[in-house]
Amino acid sequence: MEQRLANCVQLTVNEKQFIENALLSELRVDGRGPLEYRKLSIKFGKDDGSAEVQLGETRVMSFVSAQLVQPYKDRPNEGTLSIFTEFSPMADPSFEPGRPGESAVELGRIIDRGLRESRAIDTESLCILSAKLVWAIRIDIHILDNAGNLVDAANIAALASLLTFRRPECSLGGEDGQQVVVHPPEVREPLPLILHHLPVAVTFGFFSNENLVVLDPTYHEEAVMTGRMTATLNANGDVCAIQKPGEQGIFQHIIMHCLKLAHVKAGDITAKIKDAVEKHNNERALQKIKRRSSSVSVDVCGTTARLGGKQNQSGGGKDNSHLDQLKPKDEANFMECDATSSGQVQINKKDEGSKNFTGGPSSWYGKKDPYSECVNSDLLKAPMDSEC
Amino acid sequence: MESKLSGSATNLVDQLVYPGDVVLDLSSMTNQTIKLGGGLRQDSDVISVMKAGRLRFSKPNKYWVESSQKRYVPHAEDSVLGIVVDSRSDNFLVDIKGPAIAFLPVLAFEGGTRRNIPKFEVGALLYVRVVKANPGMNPELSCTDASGKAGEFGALKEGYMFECSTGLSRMLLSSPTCPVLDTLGKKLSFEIAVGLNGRVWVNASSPSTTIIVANALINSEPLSGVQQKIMAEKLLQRVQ
Amino acid sequence: MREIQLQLNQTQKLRLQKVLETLQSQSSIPNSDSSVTISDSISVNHEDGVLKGHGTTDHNGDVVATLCGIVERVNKLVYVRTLRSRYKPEDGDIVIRRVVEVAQKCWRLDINCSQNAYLMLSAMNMPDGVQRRRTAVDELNMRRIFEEGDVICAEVRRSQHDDIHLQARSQKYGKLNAGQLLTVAPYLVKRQKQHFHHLEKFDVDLILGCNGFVWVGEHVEARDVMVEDPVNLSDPQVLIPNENSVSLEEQDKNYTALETRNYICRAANAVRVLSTLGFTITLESIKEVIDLSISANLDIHDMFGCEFCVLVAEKEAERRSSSKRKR
Amino acid sequence: MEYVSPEGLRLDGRRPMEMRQIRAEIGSVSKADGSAIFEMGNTKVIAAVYGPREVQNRSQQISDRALVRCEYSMANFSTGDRMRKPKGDRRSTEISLVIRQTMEACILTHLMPRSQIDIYVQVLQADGGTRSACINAATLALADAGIPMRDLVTSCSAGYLNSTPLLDLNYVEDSAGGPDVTVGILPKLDKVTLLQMDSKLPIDILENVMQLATEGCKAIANYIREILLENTKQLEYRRGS
Repeated sequence: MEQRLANCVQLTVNEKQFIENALLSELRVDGRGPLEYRKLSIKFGKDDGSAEVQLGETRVMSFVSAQLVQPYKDRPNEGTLSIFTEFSPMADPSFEPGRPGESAVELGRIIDRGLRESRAIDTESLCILSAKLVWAIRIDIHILDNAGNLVDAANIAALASLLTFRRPECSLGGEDGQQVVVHPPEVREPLPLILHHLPVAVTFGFFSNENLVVLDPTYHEEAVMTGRMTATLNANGDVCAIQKPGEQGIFQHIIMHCLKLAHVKAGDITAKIKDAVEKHNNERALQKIKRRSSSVSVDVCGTTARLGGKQNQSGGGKDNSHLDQLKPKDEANFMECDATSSGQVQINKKDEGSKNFTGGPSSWYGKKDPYSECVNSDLLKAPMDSEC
Repeated sequence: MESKLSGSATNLVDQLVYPGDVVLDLSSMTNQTIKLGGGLRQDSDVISVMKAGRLRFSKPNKYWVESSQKRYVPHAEDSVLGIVVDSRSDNFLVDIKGPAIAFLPVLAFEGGTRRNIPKFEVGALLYVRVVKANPGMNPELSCTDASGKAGEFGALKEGYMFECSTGLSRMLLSSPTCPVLDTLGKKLSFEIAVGLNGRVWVNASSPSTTIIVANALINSEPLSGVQQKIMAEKLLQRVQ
Repeated sequence: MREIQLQLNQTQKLRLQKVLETLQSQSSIPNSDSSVTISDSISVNHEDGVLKGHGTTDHNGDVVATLCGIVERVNKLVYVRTLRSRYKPEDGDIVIRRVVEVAQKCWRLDINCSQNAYLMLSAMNMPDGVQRRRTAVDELNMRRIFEEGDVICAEVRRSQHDDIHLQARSQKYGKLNAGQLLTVAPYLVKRQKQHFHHLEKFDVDLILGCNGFVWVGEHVEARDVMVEDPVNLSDPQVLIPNENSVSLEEQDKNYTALETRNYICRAANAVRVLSTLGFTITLESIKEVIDLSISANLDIHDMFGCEFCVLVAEKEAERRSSSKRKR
Repeated sequence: MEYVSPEGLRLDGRRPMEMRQIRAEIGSVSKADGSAIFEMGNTKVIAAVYGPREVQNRSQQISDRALVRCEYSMANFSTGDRMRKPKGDRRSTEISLVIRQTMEACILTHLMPRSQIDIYVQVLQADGGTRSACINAATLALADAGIPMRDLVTSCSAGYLNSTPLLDLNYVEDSAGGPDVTVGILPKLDKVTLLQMDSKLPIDILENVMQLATEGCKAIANYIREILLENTKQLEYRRGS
């Protein structure tokens, strides 16, 4: 009982009153105006398809991965998209370990609906063999620090990681044209996903005083506010999803007003995301040139990257587990590389190479071996075949 | 290490010390009684450090380690800001950011009797004094000073409370008045209550003043005295 | 709409329809707008000043209902009386229910309201009937008085916002034995002067609990079930063997005659029929149904038949219209 | 696919702004404190309310208001393809949350401190608009249980297919992949409490679709009020004085 009381340290009455009173004079505790966003920064990981978003003090990390699977029966020509959320008690003591709680599920659903139902991702381009093999895109969203407005931060992180994700190119070969060849990134440049538009989530907070509306509520404001609405829009002003799950009633004209505001904000955020992605892509392109010209530079930039395939062979790996699954088809690949170069540099190179390729499956660990399940299945006559 | 030991402990005073550092060697000291405060431990005949921070010494013989944390370790006679989390028939349960919930007896008020028990709703903010802080027991609080007078203690109405590190609240309480408060106080009028447990309450006539003061204080933590002054002045200029 | 759940044939349907129409015409509701649903405005005369009672709230100066029910006005007070809802305790109500927990110095009873009620040990007449402070021994022996699952009849002593306290300071309260506990909607039981009834004709006791529980049981002269030897009570070790030896004898004493049992069932079914039809449950109405069933020479298990239900409904309509005429 | 014929009729013969037939029944679960069945065309849901009652898990007790819980589930036989659905999948968890917060907004929880109200809703037949039907059924059940509420919440959905705003989508229209707007309103206060929307729609069209759904909600609110009023009257007549 006491433990429970200690854990749920709540806002004092003073803070609650103050937050509302200050809002009456259009002031927020962190010095923002009611309709201002917090500082947004987007960082990208070394891996393609990983992004970390910091919104004020809220930090969310997102990682995109892809895997070849059999499509759903009712949609044989479309790749799939799934979103997984992880709310660790690390980020907020109120998150419970274990099964995802209600808020984690809701957050996943808001982002999922925004991306999927509005057809933001061209899923048809993810199809390789109709009714047999498509790419399954998986977005993992981890909350690292909760300082309010997780939805917006998570949504931006998901978009940023989708924009930087690269999947290996595939082509059909063999006598009957049914053999799938997955080209390792060294051979063919991996492909980005096709995104038609960027649905950006913008969250509003409502208070018991009907006239108060805030944008991007902080942790403390979330504790005080009595209603919340997340509108997901793209820069063109198309509404892609709205989530106002009950709570306090709001007049319809206020909702329309909020949507118009959200449209403007969505434009700003889209620009920010695009800027960050472009910057990252430029850097990435530069790195690539460097890597090809001088192996030493790779070493420098690859230090933080996860050592991928190397550990399979050297055996002293720290994250061997998830790469084990790749072994069957990667081995040949690595052998080739081994022959051409040596030592640390080569390892990194290989790592860089295999990463794009393995980026997907690497986070499927914990499940059954995905390759035995989908690639080597009887359906596919031809097993994976590297052309290295 | 040896050289440190051979010298007196004073060369470590006001220096940063880390867990495991030996501060004093009792064997080399001649029959001197010393008093140990938080973060120090007697290990046979040496005194070693248990937590990182600055070693402090006060005459004649007190030593302790001062550090800045987000949580608070209750200590008798500290003035703290507590939040009421529940009320029982004989105690209010108050959260003081410590390892255990603190008890505030319903009679621990000036002239408190069974008849006039104050009523606090859950979430009320109180300025209280720690009376007892024994390990293994819930700390006990009081809303009176040592002489039984209410003084400044009691519920804080309105205003805004923010949480900070214990280091910052100690800085705000230091004398002479810390530069940031000094600078702000010359231009703005506000009330402030600082709890040693890393909670600060600010109240002013207008919410904007409160927000300015609160943010200035939060930002001043890593700054030196001069920097604090500059920061506060800049802030005031921007406001005016 | 909450229909009467019966499988009726066409003529029975028509007859029931007619009864309902009669009941409607006889209803004492003065006009149709006295029944309200949630968010309906209640017309009030603001000049006289209004006291907003239960089930009302203020919306832009209007008095608005927050419940479905009947608007009642007592002087300046305006409140909404709900029909179907959980029991709302009032001081002095007679309630019946099971013990769910034996806690420190009290029993906790689920009396079908928003909270469990407390029956303090100190609010109980001790078995020895002596007024004294309750000792630790009494506390230890609480299970000898009431156990979890016992059906108890008690009176609401204090129903403040937080806790509901009961008391059983009279011999008529206490544990109920040898009978049936029936559940009806609390709004069907009206608060009256007398909730304990003895149907002498059938030697059956009837207790109408305000919380929607009705007890039909064998008649007990003075409710002395709890009276035990005070000496034994203070010393549990003596009591245990005692209890065993007594059990046979007690069984004999507790034996209920078949005839009485039949009457208990008949009375219980009468209550059930009234509850299905949604008629107020009073001593008179129960008596009437029992008499009707006997005069119709009906078996107990036939009392649920549609024909009988319609008959009861018709009788009730007749009774109400005649009583109205008298007035 | 053509969802609105040139004559302005939908697949099931309705006009674009026409709602399916609605039917409500109060008191379908005898054990519950309040219960209701709500039908919108072929969509049929049942709701039961228990409480306010003692909080079962005492650590969840809230000292100044009632704890509201909601469980939404879909019967295995409710959809065309009959399969066992795992309990507590993400969709049901979300809908449970949405229903709970919608109902919590209108229940006067502060009048029942330290107690608990459970709302159970189950979809018996699914033909689009289950979410709305569940909220309408829950409202009826709560009113039947005599739980004080600020206002009746009612909900209705609307969509936009073949450049036409359509009221109350059925399953075929719902799975066409077009926009689907579910609105829940407090009719007396004229406020929107629930608003969920999928797919892509420009803001000004959304406003029209939302307006249409709101009109639908109001129509349902009128129906629900009539049902409740009639129910109250009948109970009172039968009870007599």
